[in-house]
Amino acid sequence: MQTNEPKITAELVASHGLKPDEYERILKLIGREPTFTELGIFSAMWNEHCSYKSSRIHLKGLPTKAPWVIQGPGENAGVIDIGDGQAVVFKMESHNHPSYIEPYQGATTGVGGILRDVFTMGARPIACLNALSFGAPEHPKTRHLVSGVVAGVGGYGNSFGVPTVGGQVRFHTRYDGNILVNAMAVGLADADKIFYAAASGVNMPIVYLGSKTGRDGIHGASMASAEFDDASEEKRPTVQVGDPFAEKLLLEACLEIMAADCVIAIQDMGAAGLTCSAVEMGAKGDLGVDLDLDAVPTRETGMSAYEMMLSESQERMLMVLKPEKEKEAEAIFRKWGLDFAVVGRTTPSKRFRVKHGGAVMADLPIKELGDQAPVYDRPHVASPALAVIAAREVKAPMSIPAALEKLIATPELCSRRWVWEQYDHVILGNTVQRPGGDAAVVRVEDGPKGLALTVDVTPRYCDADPFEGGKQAVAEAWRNITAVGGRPLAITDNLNFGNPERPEIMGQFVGCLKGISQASRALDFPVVSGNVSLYNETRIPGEQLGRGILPTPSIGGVGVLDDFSKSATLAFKGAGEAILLIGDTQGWLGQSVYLRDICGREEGAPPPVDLAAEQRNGDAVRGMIRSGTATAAHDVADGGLLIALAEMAIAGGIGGQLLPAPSAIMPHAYWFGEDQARYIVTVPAAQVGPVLAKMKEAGVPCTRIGTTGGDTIAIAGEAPLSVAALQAGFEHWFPAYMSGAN
Amino acid sequence: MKARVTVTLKSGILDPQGKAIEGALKSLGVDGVASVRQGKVFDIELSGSDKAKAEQALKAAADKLLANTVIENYRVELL
Amino acid sequence: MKARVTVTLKSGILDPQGKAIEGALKSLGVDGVASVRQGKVFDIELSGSDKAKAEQALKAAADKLLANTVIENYRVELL
Amino acid sequence: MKSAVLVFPGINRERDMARALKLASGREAAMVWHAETALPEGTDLVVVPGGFSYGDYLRCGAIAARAPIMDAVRDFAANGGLVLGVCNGFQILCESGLLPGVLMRNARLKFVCRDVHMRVERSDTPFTRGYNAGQVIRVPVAHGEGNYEADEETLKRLEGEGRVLYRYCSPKGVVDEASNFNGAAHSIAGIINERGNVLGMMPHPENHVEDIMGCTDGRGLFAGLVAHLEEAA
Ligand SMILES: Nc1ncnc2c1ncn2[C@@H]1O[C@H](COP(=O)(O)OP(=O)(O)O)[C@@H](O)[C@H]1O
Ligand SMILES: [Mg+2]
Repeated sequence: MQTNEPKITAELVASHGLKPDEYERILKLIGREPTFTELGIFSAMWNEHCSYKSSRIHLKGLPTKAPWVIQGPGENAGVIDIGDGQAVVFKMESHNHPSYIEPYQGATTGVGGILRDVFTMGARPIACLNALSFGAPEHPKTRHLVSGVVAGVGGYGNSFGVPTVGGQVRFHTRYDGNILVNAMAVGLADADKIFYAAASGVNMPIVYLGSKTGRDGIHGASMASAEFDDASEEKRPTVQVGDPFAEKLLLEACLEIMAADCVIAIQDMGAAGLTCSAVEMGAKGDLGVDLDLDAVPTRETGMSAYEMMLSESQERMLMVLKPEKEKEAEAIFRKWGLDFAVVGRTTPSKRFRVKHGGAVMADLPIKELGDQAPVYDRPHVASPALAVIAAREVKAPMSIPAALEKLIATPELCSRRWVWEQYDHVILGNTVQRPGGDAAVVRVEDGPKGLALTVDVTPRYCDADPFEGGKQAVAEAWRNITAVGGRPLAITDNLNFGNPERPEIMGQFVGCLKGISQASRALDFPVVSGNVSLYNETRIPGEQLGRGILPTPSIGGVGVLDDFSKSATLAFKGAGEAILLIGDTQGWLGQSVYLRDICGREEGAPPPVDLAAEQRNGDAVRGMIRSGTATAAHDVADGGLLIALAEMAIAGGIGGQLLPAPSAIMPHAYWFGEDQARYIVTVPAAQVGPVLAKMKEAGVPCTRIGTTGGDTIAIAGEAPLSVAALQAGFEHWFPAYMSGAN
Repeated sequence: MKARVTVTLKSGILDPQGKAIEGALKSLGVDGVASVRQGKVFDIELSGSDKAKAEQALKAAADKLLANTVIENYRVELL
Repeated sequence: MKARVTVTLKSGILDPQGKAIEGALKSLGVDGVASVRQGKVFDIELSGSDKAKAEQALKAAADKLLANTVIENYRVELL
Repeated sequence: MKSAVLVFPGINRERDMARALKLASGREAAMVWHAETALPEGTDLVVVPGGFSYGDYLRCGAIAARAPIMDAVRDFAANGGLVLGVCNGFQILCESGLLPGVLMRNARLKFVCRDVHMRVERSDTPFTRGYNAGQVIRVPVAHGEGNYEADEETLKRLEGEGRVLYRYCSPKGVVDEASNFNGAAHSIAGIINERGNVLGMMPHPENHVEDIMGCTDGRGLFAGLVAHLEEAA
């Protein structure tokens, strides 16, 4: 083996993020000291990002099956059957650390990566969503990060040509030094034409496609799993730059050669580029892989084997082609102006062999590279249960309308228009419900089917009670799909947590995962893909331990509507309609936005999630939408009942007269409590009787709480608030903040 | 006082723009172009006449706004 | 051979980007900036060593593509 | 109507446009690859669709404007053929010299995707006959560089010759600063060439042609083109 590489020292091993016992494991596995290139390969394969070494044993508990699941976790993306021979392919992935270092490029490459995951499987991307968590608005870096990340998410999706139709944005001081950028992509494919990563057949050509390889992001995958400290801003040259133009060409070229039946296996080069993709193709297919790096298209001179194996240059793919189709495939790629090079072959040896300049730079057992990665059952302690806060322990506001006016204009609850107007959300001409509603709705090709898409999680709940918070995230995604009339089908999860080597953080992870599992099982809403991002912490100078982010398991949900034209929106539609509240209200104020933003207290147990009630109430609402009884529908989430009502009024430009809070509940708890499993629907006045009777029969709590109409929100006994003023407040905060005016 | 700040990509950082322009020049038949990298110039008019102060202001401008120092280098010239 | 083509907006043409940068610099507290106009530079690597030929190729590149001569001026330098 | 939709690398609204053309005319549009040197036989409308041709690198539309197919388009236009450029298509037409002026960065430097209102300034052109003069229509925009600029003299000529066909306005039809979201000179959203057979516009009428899009105000443009070409035939 070749020699002019650096000597392996304990320091070098440590700088690759490998612990001494992990290095021991490598020595045992290969029976000798690894070469430098091999060390790089191991570090890439065995880091948290690729090996899931801290999370693997816990992920096993997730429900992943249902009759409509074609492909669960384990491939580039999950695949579900939506009938008529059509399949939906989707996944969510994080690009947190790179986005903190360079927000624009970090976000673009995050979006690019997830789009690639989806079209690698043979699907044409039809929608994107994104979930963004930033530090406190007052933090000096926040504005810059918001501006860069939003421009980056838009910059990539807009140019690539996929509508970005939904997402979440939140601010919290726990993300000050470690923002989260989670991007989700959804694609459409023929159910019988899905492409997978497993190679098959010996001596098949392995082809490199797309952009050239440079020294981008070398050690990016390792960076994604390392805690941030003050020096992290020095890790700059590892920044990857996205090229959405190249990716659009790659998409068209890939779909074209798939349609021409040239492809045996395909894998995109994501984290740890060539290494991960080649190893995965071989290992999944029980084959060895020989790579000849001299054939790899490079854009810089003098790249070493180590650099080529670890480069994270974007917009690249690896394919195993049908040998007889090689010429045809090459012609297609050339037409699109992309690089095409045969860089290796499959072999029967089950070895991963890498040659460069005639020398063997790596020769490793291919299965063991993945299978023998360390797996940890890290110690975990459950988060202490927090006390339930009774409404009488929470101060009532000066007035209910004043509290509403204040809350609707907070960073937490205000309009995200400033964000989504920078995303092309109408391209492709299929967007039925644009951002701003509960779930986005996109038409499937020429219809009549539609997809309902959403991303949800309430991190403050997860922090207070990981188990209930995990349940809540799934339930809210399910609810948002239901509220537009969709039938929830499956989810993708993006689990963002702190340092798993700390038992209390590992406890959050385990707790959330249990909650996610329970909810997804109860609601028949299986997990078909996902991503884990750990070590999301900021080291605080002078302190021993880093500070973790709020546990943030983002849940991306997909549902289907048989007829997109029957989807419900949240806007009030006309005057004189009855406003009905579905679900039980106790007035749960623990962890509510009211408690935090009006009373300045982030305390207490979060609202519990009753999954049976979720199912029952949601099914009832979906039924009312399907039958055309409901004229508007909205789930009650952050901020509680009155916020949800205000959102419906603002969207419709129509007010409402509301009955007073029932005497059994304190008004502020009634209006701002965040009890779960609730929806608001409007129905024509004439329908009220029959609907109430039907709900009673089905055991679904349903009460009339008011009537639409007028241009104010008027609670009996309180001063009316003009809808126009509420709207102004709702729309004010974001643009004002970003322009530096507040 | 007039000044120019020139911002260029650090070497090794991918330049998709440069790449696309390179391709376009080739297909337009412009000969001999081996590679193109694109950068920006800012022509800045400054009030005052203190050179040292101006230079300082320009450096601050470049650091804070004109250049993305994560991926770009800059050069300040007083003309 | 290395060359640089600098493309700048003709005077009189509105430069929204320059304007916005001007405003941003002011609000960042960078002092003394009276006006900003943004342009582009292209750092070009040329094969061959004939200077006259290179200059010609670069002029062609600028005329045909790099500059929109309706609104932009350009300058070619061999380095 | 036999329309040809040009496809440059990086274009991404060609399918939206083809769908709108089919809805209006009942015929499939021909998709024409940028490297071609001729338009399909019998083409009577060329459409340059939206997107990010060549990634919008260098200047929006600059590289596409120099593609082989554009010579054919120039000839086609010189012979009086109808050419419609939308968004990136408008930028390409300006860069190729078929229309005057340039599209610069939006005044607030951000990409903007939203519905805007436009006032139809005249109804006596093939591109506007589907509307009434003064009619206000709602269409989406989705661009970062749609701020139309030209020198004073060009602007004067455009106005003097009635070549501004679409102008950003309030929902009530008032042309004011508040509705000029991208800062375009004279609130210009769309212009024609001197001869009146080449239109460039920033907004996307093709994204407002079906009920599902929440509005069908874009239909008039396509319906007008179909009527014009049927009459001409
Ligand atoms: N980053 C984003 N990108 C696109 N749309 C967003 C983003 N953030 C929020 N939105 C949209 O704004 C609306 C409100 O968001 P949110 O309050 O999180 O909704 P919900 O409470 O129904 O989950 C939703 O339609 C959502 O899709
Ligand atoms: Mg909702």
